[in-house]
Amino acid sequence: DDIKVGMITTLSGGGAGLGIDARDGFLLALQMAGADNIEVVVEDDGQRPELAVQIADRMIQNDQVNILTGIIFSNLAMAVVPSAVQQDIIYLSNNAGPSALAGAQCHENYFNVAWQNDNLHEAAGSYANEAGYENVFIMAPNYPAGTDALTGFKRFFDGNVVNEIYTQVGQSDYANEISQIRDSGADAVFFFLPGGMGISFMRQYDQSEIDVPVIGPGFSFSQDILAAVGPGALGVINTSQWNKDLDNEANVAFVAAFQEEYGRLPSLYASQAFDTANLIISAAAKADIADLEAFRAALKEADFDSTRGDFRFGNNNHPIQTIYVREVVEEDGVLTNRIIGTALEDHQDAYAADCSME
Amino acid sequence: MTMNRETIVNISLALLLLAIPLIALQLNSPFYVTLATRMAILALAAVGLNLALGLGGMVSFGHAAYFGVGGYVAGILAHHAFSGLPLDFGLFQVPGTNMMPIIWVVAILVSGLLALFIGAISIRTSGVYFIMITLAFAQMTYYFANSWPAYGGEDGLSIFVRNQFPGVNTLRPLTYFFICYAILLAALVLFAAIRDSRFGAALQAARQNEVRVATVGINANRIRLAAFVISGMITGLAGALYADLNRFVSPSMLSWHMSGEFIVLIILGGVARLYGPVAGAMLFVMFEFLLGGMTDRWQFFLGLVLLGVVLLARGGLVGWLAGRARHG
Amino acid sequence: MAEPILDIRQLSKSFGALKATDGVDLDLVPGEIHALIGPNGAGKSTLINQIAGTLRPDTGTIRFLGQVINDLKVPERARLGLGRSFQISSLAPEFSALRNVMLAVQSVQGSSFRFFKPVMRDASLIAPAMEVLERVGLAERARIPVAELSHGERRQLEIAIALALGSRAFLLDEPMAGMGPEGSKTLTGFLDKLREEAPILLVEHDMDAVFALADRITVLVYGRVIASGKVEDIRKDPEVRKAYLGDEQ
Amino acid sequence: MSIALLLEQILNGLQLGVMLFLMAAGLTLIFGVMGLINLAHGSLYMVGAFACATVAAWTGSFWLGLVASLVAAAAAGAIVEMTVIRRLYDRDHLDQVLATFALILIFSEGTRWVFGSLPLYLNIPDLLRGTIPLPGGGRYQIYRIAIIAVGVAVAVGLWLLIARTRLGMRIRAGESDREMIAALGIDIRTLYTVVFAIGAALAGLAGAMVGALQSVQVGMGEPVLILAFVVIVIGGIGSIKGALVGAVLVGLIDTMGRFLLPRAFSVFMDPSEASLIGSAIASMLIYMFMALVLAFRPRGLFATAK
Amino acid sequence: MSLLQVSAIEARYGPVQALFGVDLDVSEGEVVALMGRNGMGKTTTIRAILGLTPVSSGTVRFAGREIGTMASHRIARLGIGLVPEGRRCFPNLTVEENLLAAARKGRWSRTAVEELFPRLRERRDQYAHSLSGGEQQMLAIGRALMTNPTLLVLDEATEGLAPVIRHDIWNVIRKLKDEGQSILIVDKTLSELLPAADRCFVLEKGVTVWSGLPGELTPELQDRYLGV
Ligand SMILES: Nc1ncnc2c1ncn2[C@@H]1O[C@H](COP(=O)(O)OP(=O)(O)OP(=O)(O)O)[C@@H](O)[C@H]1O
Ligand SMILES: Nc1ncnc2c1ncn2[C@@H]1O[C@H](COP(=O)(O)OP(=O)(O)OP(=O)(O)O)[C@@H](O)[C@H]1O
Ligand SMILES: [Mg+2]
Ligand SMILES: [Mg+2]
Repeated sequence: DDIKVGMITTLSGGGAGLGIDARDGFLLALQMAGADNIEVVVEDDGQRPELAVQIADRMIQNDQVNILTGIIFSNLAMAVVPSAVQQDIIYLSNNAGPSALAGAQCHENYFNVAWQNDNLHEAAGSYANEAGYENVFIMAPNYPAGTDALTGFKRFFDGNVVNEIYTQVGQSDYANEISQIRDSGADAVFFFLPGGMGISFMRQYDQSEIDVPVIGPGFSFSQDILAAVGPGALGVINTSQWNKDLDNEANVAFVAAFQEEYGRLPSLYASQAFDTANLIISAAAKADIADLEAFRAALKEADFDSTRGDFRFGNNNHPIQTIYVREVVEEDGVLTNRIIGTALEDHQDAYAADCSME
Repeated sequence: MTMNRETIVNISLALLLLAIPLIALQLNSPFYVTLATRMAILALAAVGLNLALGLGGMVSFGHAAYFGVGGYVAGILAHHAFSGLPLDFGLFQVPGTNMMPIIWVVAILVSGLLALFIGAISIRTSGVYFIMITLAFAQMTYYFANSWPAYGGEDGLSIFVRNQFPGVNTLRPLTYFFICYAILLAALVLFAAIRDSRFGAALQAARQNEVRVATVGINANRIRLAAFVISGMITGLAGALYADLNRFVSPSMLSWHMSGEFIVLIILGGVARLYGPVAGAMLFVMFEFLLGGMTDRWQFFLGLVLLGVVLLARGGLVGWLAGRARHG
Repeated sequence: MAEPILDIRQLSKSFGALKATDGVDLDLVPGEIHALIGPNGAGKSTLINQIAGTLRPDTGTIRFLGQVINDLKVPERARLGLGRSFQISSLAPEFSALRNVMLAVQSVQGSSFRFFKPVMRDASLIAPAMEVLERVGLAERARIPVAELSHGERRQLEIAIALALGSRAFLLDEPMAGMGPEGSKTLTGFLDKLREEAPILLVEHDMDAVFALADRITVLVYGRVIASGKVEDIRKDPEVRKAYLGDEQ
Repeated sequence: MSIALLLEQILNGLQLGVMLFLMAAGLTLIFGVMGLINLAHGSLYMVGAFACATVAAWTGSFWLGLVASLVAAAAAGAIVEMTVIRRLYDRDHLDQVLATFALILIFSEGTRWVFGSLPLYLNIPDLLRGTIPLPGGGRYQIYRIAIIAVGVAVAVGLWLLIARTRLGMRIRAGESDREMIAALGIDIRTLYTVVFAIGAALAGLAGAMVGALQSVQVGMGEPVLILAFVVIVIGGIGSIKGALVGAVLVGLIDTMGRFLLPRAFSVFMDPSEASLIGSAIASMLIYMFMALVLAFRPRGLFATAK
Repeated sequence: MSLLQVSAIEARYGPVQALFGVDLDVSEGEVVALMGRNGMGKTTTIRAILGLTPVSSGTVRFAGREIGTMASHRIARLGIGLVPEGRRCFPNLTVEENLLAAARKGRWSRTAVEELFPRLRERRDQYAHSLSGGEQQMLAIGRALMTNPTLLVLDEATEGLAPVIRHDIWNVIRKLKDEGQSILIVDKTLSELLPAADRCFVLEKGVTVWSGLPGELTPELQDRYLGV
């Protein structure tokens, strides 16, 4: 049977850049594979949870989709995923990985093709050890993904946290925090501030002429926002499971095709959605969507060429993967990332043990 | 008995809302049942606001607070029912529940209490100050829900299985629609009764001329406060229903956009008109759905439509269909 | 003289350096019309506002029906039986004349927290309200929204409301203002009868009406009482002539 | 905690306050003077920021961008006033809320249509780049000090305009009775267009100046707008002085709350927990302050005579 | 030559028609009284002249120009000064600011007005909302004079004033008249109005039903049209 995929993603509002990249990456994969047995409906959730729920309802009830995917933000995923998977819909997460869905609430219909939320932060903690930092100032927005981030960092970081700050969601001025950083005597700053928040922070941090080095997760330095962050980002270390210079066949083809098709460099989000689409294609080749059990098994095999090289699922349907250390560099006048090392190899999230699935 | 034009319009609106899900099922598009349920619930929330805003002239820009609190009551009780752990208030413990009637009563009580607290402070102000202080209180609840980790913070809280109503299967969309529709009708009856009662007379007079009300010996602020509390209760009940519709609550139910949306519903439909909120909710949900289906830029066009309504079609849809309101 | 219903002693009120009311003594006895006159800005409205409760006096006492009411709020004073009309009329504009009066009736019945019975089918409200409207001659206009009533009709309506409140004393601030000769005549006749029911403290610049109606006159200048007494005495009082009436009277 | 840090935080509070004042001043002018609630004021802030970023990117000059922000915001304001706002003066607040809410949707989505969803960026001009030392060993950004200076200058200028000039009198007269001022021979319509444009220009200026600190993006005006409303309500609607005092209070309270509360809580609880709870309460602090002010002074600190 | 010429104007408030054909004229240097019972359309006529209520038919000419469709502020600038019914001082302005806000150059300056109404000098810095009723009335007259109008329009300008002050105001009106000021005046007190007026117009139900000299307004006519 044909597979019907509903993609709910953020195409308007502050987070639109992420959703647009995800959509483009996803569609690119289908196009490259010529997968005409997969039909996709794309809808904009406007980054509003109620709207996402409403769209999910409509896709399930009216369009009778088999698979949902696309959601960028954890809070929207939490709104849609639990009820969708209970209705025998398969949900493939191409971006958000809230801890609740990785642990006790894991579900056989839920697959995360990106990462569990803590992963990149854990890798940053591990990197901070390696770099020999002893006193680190850490900071994230006051919401669940933010607390997850700092918890993740601290889980791997062995040194001393000199100050731990929770900022407001959507905050755009960080003078307050920067003053505290200046005063703290820390030898590094770790922060998780997704989207516009990170841009504002980095620009202001640069303007304030502090020379404490900065570490962040890959999101804050992904291709879609580097240009806005500007030269202040140069040299910043960040962690990611993917980068455009990863040397594997799938990735080389992906980066070239993406640039060809859209005229810009792909971001992390594009790569994740691209992988998600390829995962579906690989499963569709092995099993019929009408036989849900078989299809799930096919998905779990993860038998596709991921842009990040090795990719497999753990017991909780979350990835076990390598996370790299990247540095922001300038290439041909464009800011981008370069891999400089490995932070964690074959890393699995901390919640897998709480999941009762095999 | 002869019916006036407004009564005819009202009955037609009620029947139309009832017809949508029935036709949807005929056409095998069950999603429209959900859409109609959404209309009924938003209408209910706006009926609540209409009591304060339409009759009492209290332009509350913070009714999302009661809506959200009602929603959280449903979410939290269901969460505890699901996990089996009681809510711990330190001195005593309360078990969760997934029975809708109990949830509704609690939602009404809690949002009523919140409205009492907020109202008692806000009602001393008037005009723009009132608009802003109600907004401020709603923002407080919003930030609180956002940063309070126990029930999910910004991620919100899922209700894994829709709560139960004795004797019926609430999981069937149509059944749930009927429940919401019946509650909406009940709220409309209540609204009409209040509007025509002595209390309503005092409330409406207080909107028109506060000094006059005081000089005939009525304490306008007590009347207003009572109306504000009832208003918050109705909106709170709507919030509980909305949580069950989405099987999810989150701080966005408390956001100022939500408060703004309620005001929009009322103006679209007709301020202080009995069926104004119903007409407004039907129109709004339909716009959102149709425009949203046609273009990603639907908010732009929604803006144009709203602007057109304010500038050209005063009195809202009901005003347009049924003529100006009469006050006996 | 009969026991006063309203008794004011040494009342004072300042706005900054301005003494708007300056040690005023005044009383109102049953059955009388007591006119309060004085130049513009003398403090008449200020005095009325203090009696009705919209302004707080700085010092002095206001006694009504034997009780000191200084600390009561506006609605409480109204319920005690102080009825007032405003210099600029103040009504619920969207309501009909009838509903405006009904509001007063319902307040008297002490029953604003009733949520279910429709007022427009409530004879216990409509009947007394209609009766009062009839008395002031507004019965035919009962169902007209106040916004569409003329100036004079609004004044009558204000008095109707005070009547419906069963007021034991009336404070009327320039009821004749803006009325044509005809309206003034009707109102004069009406007030003449009203005094039987409850005494009136009447602030008015229309001297024809004052002289026709008043039993006593008190003259206020710069917040002070400069004269008080029978109409004839006041009329002749040279100081009053100079400060207020002008010479040709 | 060092003196230097405290000093820096006070400056941060002031700078936030002054920035809010620029928004609030325009709002309070329009809001108090013309009796109009303009929710779309935040959109004018956004227009200013976008104009500045675009022109600065084109010409390479921040200063030209700044001029462009003033011109663009004023022009947008004037156009909006003539096409929409003008019809709302006699309406009640409800209609105004809805119409300007609609304007927000139009502005936001329209801007996204033209500029896309990605944030633009704007750099601080070379002249104001860098930091200066503070007593006690801290440093402070020159650009932020410049913002404080501009805000103070605007405050003085506006106050003089409203309280001391005949233009100011007419504006205030028009607020209480438009018809009457027209009947005395004043062209109140044009006057209002001008005032609206001035208010818009101030918002645009704020947007442009802040744009260089933060990112220029759709929706950037909304959080500021709500804060600006809080400011004028605390200060007393219609009062420029109130807007200034309110803005500085809000700026300081917000900054100090976010800075000090977590530290205060960490005295008796786990630092991580303290930081969470402290920042949660800090996010509500100015709203609590506003409720407190209004509970005691229902018309704000400097209510104008009505 | 006639300064103001109103011919057969009609006007309405929304659905309610208030004027059904009002004729009226004021010559230069003349004081004209506009009379009628409550609600007959005097105020509406004045509003129509100033463009505050739109004229639906008929013409209004002032100083040789058709002003029926002009914006209010332009009509006022041609030289009509209004003292409106109900005073309508600007409550949030001080007395001084009320006087200055719309002032135009000419014989009437702030000093001249304060001489006319010394009370206004005493209250110069007080906000108009806290003035007594009579003080507000004085301020409204002063404010109109400050625009130095060719035609002064007074709508119930003596309402609520103490007899002495009213007396003064009539003196002022007579003085203005002697100086050649044209005045259109509405007032309830015939005993004061008739001696000051050169000509009278009487409105009934929005129509001019009588016009003539004050002396011709016999007691019978007064009773019939004005209810005296
Ligand atoms: N709130 C206030 N602040 C300052 N002065 C005030 C205030 N209220 C009234 N006044 C002044 O107090 C004096 C008395 O005012 P009031 O209104 O009582 O006069 P009145 O006797 O009623 O005059 P009128 O006959 O003109 O109505 C006036 O000079 C007025 O300007
Ligand atoms: N704003 C309004 N809306 C509707 N009708 C109005 C309005 N103002 C006046 N009218 C009506 O227009 C008619 C003429 O009123 P107008 O005020 O011109 O009378 P007037 O002669 O000035 O009376 P008065 O002596 O009471 O001032 C009246 O019937 C009145 O009810
Ligand atoms: Mg008075
Ligand atoms: Mg009149």
